[in-house]
Amino acid sequence: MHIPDNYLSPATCGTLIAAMAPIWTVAGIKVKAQIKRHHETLPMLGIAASLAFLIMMFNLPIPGGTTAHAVGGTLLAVLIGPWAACLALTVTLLLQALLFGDGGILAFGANALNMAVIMPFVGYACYRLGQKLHHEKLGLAIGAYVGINTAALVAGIELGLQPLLAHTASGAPLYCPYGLNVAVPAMLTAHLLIAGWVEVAFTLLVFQFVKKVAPTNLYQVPARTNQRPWIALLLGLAALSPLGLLASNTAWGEWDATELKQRLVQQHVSTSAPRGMVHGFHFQALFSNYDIAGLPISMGYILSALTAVLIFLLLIRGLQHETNTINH
Amino acid sequence: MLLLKLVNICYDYPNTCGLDQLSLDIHAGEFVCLMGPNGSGKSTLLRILSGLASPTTGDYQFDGQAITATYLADAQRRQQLHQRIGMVFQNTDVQLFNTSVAEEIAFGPRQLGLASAVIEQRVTDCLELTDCQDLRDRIPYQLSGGEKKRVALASVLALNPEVLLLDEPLNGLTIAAQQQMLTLLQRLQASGKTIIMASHNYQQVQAVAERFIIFNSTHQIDADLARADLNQQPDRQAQLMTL
Amino acid sequence: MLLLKLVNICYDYPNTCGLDQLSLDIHAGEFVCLMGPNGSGKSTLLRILSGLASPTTGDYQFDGQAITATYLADAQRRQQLHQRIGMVFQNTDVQLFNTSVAEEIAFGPRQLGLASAVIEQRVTDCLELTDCQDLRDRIPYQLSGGEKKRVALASVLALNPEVLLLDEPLNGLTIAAQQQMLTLLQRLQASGKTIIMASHNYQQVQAVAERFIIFNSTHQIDADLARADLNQQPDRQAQLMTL
Amino acid sequence: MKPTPSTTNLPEWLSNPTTSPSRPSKVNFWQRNQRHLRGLLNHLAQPTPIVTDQRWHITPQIKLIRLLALVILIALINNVVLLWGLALLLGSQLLWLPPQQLRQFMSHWLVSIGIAAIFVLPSYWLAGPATLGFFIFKTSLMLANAQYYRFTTSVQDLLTGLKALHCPDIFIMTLAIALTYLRMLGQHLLLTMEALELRTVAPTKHPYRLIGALFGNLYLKSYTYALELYAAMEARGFNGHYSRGIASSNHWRDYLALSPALVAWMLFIFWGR
Ligand SMILES: Nc1ncnc2c1ncn2[C@@H]1O[C@H](COP(=O)(O)OP(=O)(O)OP(=O)(O)O)[C@@H](O)[C@H]1O
Ligand SMILES: Nc1ncnc2c1ncn2[C@@H]1O[C@H](COP(=O)(O)OP(=O)(O)OP(=O)(O)O)[C@@H](O)[C@H]1O
Ligand SMILES: [Mg+2]
Ligand SMILES: [Mg+2]
Repeated sequence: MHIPDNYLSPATCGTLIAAMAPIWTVAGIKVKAQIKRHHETLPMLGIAASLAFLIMMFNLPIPGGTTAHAVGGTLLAVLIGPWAACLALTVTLLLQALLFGDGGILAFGANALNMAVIMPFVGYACYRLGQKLHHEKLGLAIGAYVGINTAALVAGIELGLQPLLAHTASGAPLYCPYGLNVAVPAMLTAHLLIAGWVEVAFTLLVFQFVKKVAPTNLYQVPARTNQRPWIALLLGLAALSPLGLLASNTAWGEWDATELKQRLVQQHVSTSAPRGMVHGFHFQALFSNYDIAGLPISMGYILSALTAVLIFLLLIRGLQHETNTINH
Repeated sequence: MLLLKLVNICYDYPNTCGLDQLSLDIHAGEFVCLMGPNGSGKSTLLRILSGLASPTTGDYQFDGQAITATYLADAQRRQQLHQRIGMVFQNTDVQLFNTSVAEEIAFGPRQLGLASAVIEQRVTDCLELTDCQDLRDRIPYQLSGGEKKRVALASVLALNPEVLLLDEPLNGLTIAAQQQMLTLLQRLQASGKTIIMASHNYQQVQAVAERFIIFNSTHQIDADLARADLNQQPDRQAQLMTL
Repeated sequence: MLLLKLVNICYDYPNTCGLDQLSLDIHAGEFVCLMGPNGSGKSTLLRILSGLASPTTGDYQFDGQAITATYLADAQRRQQLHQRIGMVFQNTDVQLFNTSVAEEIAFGPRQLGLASAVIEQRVTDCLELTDCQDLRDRIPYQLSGGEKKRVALASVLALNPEVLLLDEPLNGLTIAAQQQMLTLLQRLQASGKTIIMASHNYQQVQAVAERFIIFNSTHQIDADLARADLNQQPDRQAQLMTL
Repeated sequence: MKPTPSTTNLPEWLSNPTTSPSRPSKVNFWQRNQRHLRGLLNHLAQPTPIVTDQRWHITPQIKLIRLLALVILIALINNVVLLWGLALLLGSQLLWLPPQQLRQFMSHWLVSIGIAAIFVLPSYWLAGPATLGFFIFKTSLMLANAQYYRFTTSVQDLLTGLKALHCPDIFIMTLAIALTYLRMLGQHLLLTMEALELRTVAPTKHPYRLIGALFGNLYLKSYTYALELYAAMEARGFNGHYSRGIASSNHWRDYLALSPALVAWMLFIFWGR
């Protein structure tokens, strides 16, 4: 799932790194609190990063003669906590990108979003939900499966958007040449059919072992969370939003359905926009206002950035509420 | 019967030498002790004998069959070799990976497809032989250093290998336990097993080992002596007392 | 001067007992040897003394200061404690984490912010004291078992701690190296350091250790004897010969 | 230890040789993984001898910046002439590599291009040959730059560089520990796999179960390691800050080393589009 360089446009890469910055900040704050309680968390971060590296290196046999490897995002989240897992996986990805040539340097932000944020958090949320409903293992299995597939879906979308975002005047794509209609199904089938199950098996087996041998070594949810990280997240995001201005191409996610259709036609990929795009997501409603209001374009960027912040915050807020209530 | 034959073995680690021009014959039923300074290549030799590492140059034959990297590439042949040669590692930590000591010992026999009563019997016997009865339901990775050593031996014994390779099996054991282990090894030898162990403890080992292979610090064999010969060489014995 | 004081220490592992009702006073400058059967709690005691584990019940005082979990929660205090108490682990593998032996030894002094000439001097000295000169540029995790032990001691020595805790430091060394290490420890003691080591090798240790603390298999102290007293108790000595 | 009743006879099964069932076995992934791990460990043990020309030693942070500048630039540029120029620039840098390393560089590079190309080749039918060629050209140029960085930077340099660029301590420390433990845990995993294999005397029915045990153990061991390592590090004066001999601050050489990238950026800004 490691996206290599030159598949994503610099604008996408920049946007995604900007989006990652506040997440990393929050993770740092969260993990520092965790370190206060268990000081071995500090070396554990590094160790977990190398563990993740080894997991991704370990080829598992799959029926049919080929092999696949697990990512271990969900597993790490359950073992050392989602925020620590986020940091550890980030370090793994950085190592792979800079020293082992696995995954791109510019695409680092995208890879981090997919594998160090989406996968552990989605997986962990499912696991917690399962725990709440007294089906811990089921929750974990679902978490591992859904986690990796969500990550794959997002990776597919990131890749598939490239022909729309960056192309020459004649419509030839500059980066990833496959549109959404190719990239998303390709990513998803591979993961739905194979990688997802490998991930599930791997996660469950290791979890089962640890649970049996040393249940106390699993991550224990802290009793109370403080609110400062959310403020930091907000400030970080708001401060970083002007970065979007630097992006020369249309930034990620800022198009409307007509443009979308126009581009798809240009590309000879599809003669009409995917129906889901037109009717399902309502980009029109979300993103077409800022120009109409006669505001300068930069203002529009900032507004939409803030909107994104808010949506993001609400999402995370929901997650946090859930983990809080479970504890009482 | 000639069981293990090494001819001009060299083994090179990426940046150091492990073994240098080593030739050696070991017959079935021998009790051999490898001795030598730290870093002289004892563990390396045991790794080669077990088929874990292939010599850089030179030949290794086990029971008349040349054990080469290509020979070992076949999983089935490798498994057959491993069944005949068991090994206890110097760092026993890496050797224990199951969820309980009983599981750990049953691991090997279970693969052989034995009946569960037979497996149960083997587990009980092995625990008794190594005096680990009270560790039966403990988790291997939570044992103390000496306990791990004994469990590791038990888990290898359960496979009933013809050749036992032991890398400093006495380390970390009490003297009483050392003697017990050596007695056990002697009994195993009496029942026809070949035993090759590395040790720094000549004093304990001299009573049981029948042949001493002495390495020097340049990774070569310095001397290869039967116990009877050794008894006539007091200066050699004095040297062994320091290794 | 009373340096380490343990009062009624118990330590419980999740499903077994590690130490049971242990009380102990150790004065500055002593050379103490812990002996006992496998799994009797020697390593556990050393972990508590080093501040790695906090006793389940009971008090531990170091230099008059109670070392509790809350005291240790503060990073700076923990660090100060660790600087005064150095420890060589039973499994030395976990202790070596740098890319070369010289780096490994320099790590501590460098953290203390010493000048690079001083660091260089310390590295050279420590290598010489432990007879590791020729390992200087080797990669720690690729060393043989005995070499690792010596490098681990060198890396702890480089920090010049007041108290040295050594968990079976003689394991895997040749007899000559064992004697060399014991002589080194004796010299360290003569220069005022407190030395506490666990060992199963009474024969080697009896000449240097001045006090023997003997554990029994129920994790309690069976006897606590000075060397002089021990010499008058042949049956005790016979017992120690088996531990 | 209690003395055991000395039974003079061994159990019956232990005195007779065991007959081995010879079933064909298909699963052979342990070997492959061991090979990969050995490769990784060798790589970590002797990171390709880093070419350091003493006169042209540039600080790690500048190396990192140069890499980023060049990769971003290549990603942005769509001007063939400018790209060509960058390729020439990199090529001339490669001239300084010793022949042995150059060969290694080439083989690694070609393999990585091959892998990247496999994924884009089908787009030939979508976008035509020109796009495809251009894409592969750009990708290979980026890969070459990254590869060059890898070949000329040691792990230590990377850490120092990140530190000099004011990366947070927690991050650098995590990275440093990760690198160390990659070796240790890798070695541990390798040895455990070897031990496991020595006791795999027949085809295992559930190799997956063993994977759980393998990594479960690795995690638990690493947890213990984490505790002891931290104490060992603290015992040796570690205070949460990674102090390493940080190289001297920027130098004219650094700017000189950065200058080609800067010139290319200028060209791109004023003329490239
Ligand atoms: N994994 C490795 N990589 C590189 N060199 C190694 C490795 N393992 C051992 N060596 C080196 O090979 C030589 C032989 O090592 P070996 O472990 O066989 O010694 P040994 O005789 O078992 O010593 P000891 O008594 O200390 O266990 C030593 O110089 C050692 O440093
Ligand atoms: N991590 C652990 N978890 C659970 N129990 C443990 C753990 N480590 C040790 N024990 C148990 O605690 C007891 C004391 O162990 P300890 O390691 O202190 O023994 P020891 O005296 O050092 O033995 P040895 O001479 O074999 O090293 C033993 O029964 C051991 O099985
Ligand atoms: Mg050895
Ligand atoms: Mg111990």
